[in-house]
Amino acid sequence: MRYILYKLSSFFFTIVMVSVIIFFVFQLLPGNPAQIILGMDAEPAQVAQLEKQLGLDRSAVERYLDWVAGLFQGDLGESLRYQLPVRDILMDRIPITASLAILSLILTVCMGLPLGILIARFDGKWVSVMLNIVTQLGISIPSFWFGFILILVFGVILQLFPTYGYVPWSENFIGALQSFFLPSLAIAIGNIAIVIRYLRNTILDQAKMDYVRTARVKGLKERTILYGHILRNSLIPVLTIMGLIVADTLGGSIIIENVFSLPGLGNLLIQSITSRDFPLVQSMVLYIAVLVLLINFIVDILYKIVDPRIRQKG
Amino acid sequence: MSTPLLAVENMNVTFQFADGKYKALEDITFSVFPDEVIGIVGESGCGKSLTSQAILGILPDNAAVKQGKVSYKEKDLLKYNEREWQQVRGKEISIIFQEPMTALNPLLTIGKQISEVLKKHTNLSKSERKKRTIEMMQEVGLPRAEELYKAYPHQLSGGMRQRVVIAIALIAEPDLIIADEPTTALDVTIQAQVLELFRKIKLQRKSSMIFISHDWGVIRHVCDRVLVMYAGHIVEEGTVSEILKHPKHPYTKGLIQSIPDHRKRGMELYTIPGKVPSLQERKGGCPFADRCLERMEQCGELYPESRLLEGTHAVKCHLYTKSGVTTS
Amino acid sequence: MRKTKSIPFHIGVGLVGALVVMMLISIFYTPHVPQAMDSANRLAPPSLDHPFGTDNFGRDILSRVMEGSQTAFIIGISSVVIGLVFGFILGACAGYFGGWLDEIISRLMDAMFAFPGILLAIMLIAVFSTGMTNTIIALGIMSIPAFARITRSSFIQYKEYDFVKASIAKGAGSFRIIFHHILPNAISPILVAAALSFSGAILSESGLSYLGLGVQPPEPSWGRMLKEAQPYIDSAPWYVVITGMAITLLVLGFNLLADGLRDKQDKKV
Amino acid sequence: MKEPIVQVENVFKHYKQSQGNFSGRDAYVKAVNGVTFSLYEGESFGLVGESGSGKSTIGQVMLQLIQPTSGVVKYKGRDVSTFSRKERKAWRKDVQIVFQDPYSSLNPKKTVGWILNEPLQIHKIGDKSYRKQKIMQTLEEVGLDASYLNRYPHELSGGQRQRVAIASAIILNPELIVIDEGVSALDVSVQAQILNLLKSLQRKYHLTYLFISHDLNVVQYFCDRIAVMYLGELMEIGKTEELGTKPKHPYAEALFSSILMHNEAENRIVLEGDLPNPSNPPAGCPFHSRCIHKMDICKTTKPANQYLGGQHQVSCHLYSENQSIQNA
Repeated sequence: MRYILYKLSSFFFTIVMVSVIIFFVFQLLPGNPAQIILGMDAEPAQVAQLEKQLGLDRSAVERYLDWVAGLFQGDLGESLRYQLPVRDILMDRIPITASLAILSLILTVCMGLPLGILIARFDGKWVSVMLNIVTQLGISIPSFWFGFILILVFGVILQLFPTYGYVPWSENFIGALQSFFLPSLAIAIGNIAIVIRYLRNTILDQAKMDYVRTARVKGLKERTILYGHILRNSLIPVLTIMGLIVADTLGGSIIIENVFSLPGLGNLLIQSITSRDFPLVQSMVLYIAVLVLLINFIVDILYKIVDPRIRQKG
Repeated sequence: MSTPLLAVENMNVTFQFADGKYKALEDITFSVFPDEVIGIVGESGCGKSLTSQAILGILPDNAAVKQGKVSYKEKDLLKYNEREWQQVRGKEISIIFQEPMTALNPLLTIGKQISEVLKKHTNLSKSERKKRTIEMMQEVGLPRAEELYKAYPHQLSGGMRQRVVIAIALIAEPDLIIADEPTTALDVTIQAQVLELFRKIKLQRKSSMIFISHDWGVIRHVCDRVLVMYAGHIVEEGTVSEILKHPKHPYTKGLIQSIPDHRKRGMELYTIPGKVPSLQERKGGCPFADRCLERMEQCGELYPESRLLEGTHAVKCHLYTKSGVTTS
Repeated sequence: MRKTKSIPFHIGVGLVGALVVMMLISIFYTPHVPQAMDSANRLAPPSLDHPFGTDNFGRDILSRVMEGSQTAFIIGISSVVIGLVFGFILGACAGYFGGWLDEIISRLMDAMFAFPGILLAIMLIAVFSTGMTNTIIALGIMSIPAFARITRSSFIQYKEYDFVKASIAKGAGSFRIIFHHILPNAISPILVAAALSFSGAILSESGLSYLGLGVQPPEPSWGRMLKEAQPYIDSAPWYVVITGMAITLLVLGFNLLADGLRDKQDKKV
Repeated sequence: MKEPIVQVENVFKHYKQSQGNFSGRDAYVKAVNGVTFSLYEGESFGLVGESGSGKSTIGQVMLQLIQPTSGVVKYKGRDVSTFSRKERKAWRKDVQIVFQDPYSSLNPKKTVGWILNEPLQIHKIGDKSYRKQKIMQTLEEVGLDASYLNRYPHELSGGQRQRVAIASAIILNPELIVIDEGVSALDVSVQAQILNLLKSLQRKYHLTYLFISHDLNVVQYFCDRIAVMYLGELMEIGKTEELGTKPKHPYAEALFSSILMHNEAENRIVLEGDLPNPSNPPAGCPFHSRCIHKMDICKTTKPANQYLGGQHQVSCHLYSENQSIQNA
């Protein structure tokens, strides 16, 4: 319990820190933000009005507290470009990014774990060298370029999948799945490689541990040793990198949505930057960062629950 | 004596390194008789642990038995395949390792880790296994066995974990138990408890034991006979009291004399000159020749054959080969 | 045994070496002037004259890829230097002095880690606007936490080593402890982190430039080229394939290099 | 007796334990709990105890590598915590430490020559040629030669590393050396070499040793006086002859009875139970939970230090004035 409280407090502290960073980075906008937003040839009256709307006539600390207070009430501010509450705009976009992220995570887990185990089981000189190169390649490929290649192969040449846009789940489940599959795979490819490498390495490390020797001298079969003893211990460290992988998936979706023209958060983010819709950018960045922190927090807690060494302390 | 339970004959083990093959064990020959506790003593790198690993077929990947025979109940274990080995391990021969803190799986309960052996080697039902496990836990002196059955290793102290490891080794009632430095990692007072447990096991069970240690004190307390190993060779063997009182091999003599104790206060300790050769530095002839103060001409070239002096006391040293027992 | 295992490392060295050579050559020589447009020769497939074909303005793709490598190296090296310097100082202070300083620095690094992937860089660029310098600063800042963490953990680890304590017992001061005892031991994990950070910076830069937020024309950039190539993915696939391959190979080279270095240092311990 | 060189007065060291326990309050590991003793010039003072006894912490507190929570360490009568920066640096020349693990006590990235030069450099002693000569002389003193100068620690054996560690400790001509389990990781034959080396250096330079060890054989051989610690407290201090042969404290008695080399099994006292957790030691006498002579008062009141004639001190209610002395 104490542990959870500690983690919870450091989680909130980090969120505060993140929000402060984001807020003050946006204060660093050179010149008058209202002027920048509206362009140099804007009417002074317009500028003044926007300044007021942005609350620029008050101190930064005041505005920060205001912003945070708004966030607590679910008020993320108003978009300049759309003239709509940021929250409403995000609500439209979230399902797309969420679908993409979840599908990509499913691909990562469903391909990474079995392949990692398989490769650990058939470890050998050449296997490990080949695996090393292939997985490094997976990590090294820029996901958006891999997206291009997928479009080229499956969309243009084989014409199996749509290459841009999306179908909502409610409309056509298979169609939606098809439209999300390629972008999810493009995001997942690096993470799959990471999971394979990581799981394989922890399995091989765990296999050298004394408790495995104990299991072996009990006369257990190698299969039992792997699935009954080694795997449990190997999955715990994999869990610790899941936070990182989720973050990576969200980061990846920012670019991939632009490759596949999916109208999700990433797509919106880039459009907002181009159109200098700063309130929207600011809220969106915070939103994504808090999401990542939350997932890391959950992973942390989960990790403690799975591991009896820590579970029973807390 | 009766027929040996385990007879190791002329066993050689080699390591394969990037720069070649090296002999780690050479000409290992010894027997373990029923109901006997045999000690293996030597300094680090002498091959005492490797010997036990070879007997159980759990050598490191880059090591292999190159020649010899390991007969257990008159069957050659070295001809066994992995499946047959699995029937032997835990059931016929079990082993207890040095480091109790890491020997148990941190994610499984104590009960599961002990009863797992029964699951593998017996047809007992789940409840029978649990009953037997709790009995075994009580037998090795684990308090509140019912409660500890559900505990995880991190909740136990080092001494208690070692008792769990001992329970794992005993529960399938093997005929041979190998204990590889089982008390070395423990505190003095806990070591005393665990040694007491070993003495109890020795008295109450019919199992034979191979007890590996670098500590003559421990050997003296638990073992009937002892093998002295040096640089991959058994250089001397005999009953513990005989060897401690009348060591014959210059290495054994030096080793025993260099043990510090209060009676040697104020005196310089005896030391063996030089250092133990690494695997790569080993040569032919007597392995101890380079450090031996009683070295003779043939020691550098000729490997000394084992010579039985009296009773079970045998030594591999040229001082005793040709002319029989010379003065010691 | 050892030879086979170090094959990936040698591939890494080879890839990085080859690309460094290509980059150096491109300073003095490219087959064509990279900016030279040739409207008659737009989107030409690979030929003897244009081994990698031409782009939508008829520019030679090989020459542009070669020139782009300069940008890649400049951005990679500069951002690694920024990240390394600041990350090392922060991590060393946190690890060596501990206490509240450590707490503050660690929380700050946690906060920076909360921005997934290139989000932090995107945010900084959104504010400071695009361009080469800002991209370098953004990517440099982005890589600070990784350096800080690795430095901090090395410092904490080695601070407790007996040889450090023995040196303190001999009268050594903080300067000696940090620079003679901890640093020489901590340097190899930091080098590995630097190699990884380099490849990470290349990847991020290409992503940013693809989104139009990174390097701006006329500066050559592989990511930018991919953005330009995207509409012609079906009519001139070589444009996309070649450019992406350049990025992948450079990143792969540094990743293999880092992995090999890590293996080597593990073996020593 | 001569003047005390070091006085440790009522030293406490409590570590705050990292979060993660039930109570919600901060837990403190009571590593050292009110320890007082003196070291006299030229003696070897043995500090024995099991894990969690705080013996290593005392050694590091003495050298100010760890700041005590409270209490005073005096060096030649002066409180070391009041030293100025300059005085402290000068004092560091006089007191040195040799650690247990020869594999972590030398910087792996530095050559033997560098390691030996470092202390001279820190204290700006001599010019280049003087240093070179001093290093050579010291190397020879510990039984090594010039060929080691350019070697790295990983190229040396455990015994050789320990010789280098000793050389780097004596190169500043210290008066006191703390040997923190300095021979525990070594094999018997190497251990004997190092013990002889330490003895001869002591004779030559009139060194004072604080010899921290869990190995009673070694301590009894090496030390003039012995202090027995348990859970951060001193149980008994006495001359080796007295304490080793006739320990008074029930814990010391059990400890010394467990020396296996010379005690027969019947004479051994096997203590029950585990070592308590140093973050939650028993109230009253810390040993009462395992003591066979436990009385009611032991559970509530910490025993005061009793002098049993001469330098022999014991902390046990059995020897309190109002208790009958049962165990003399």
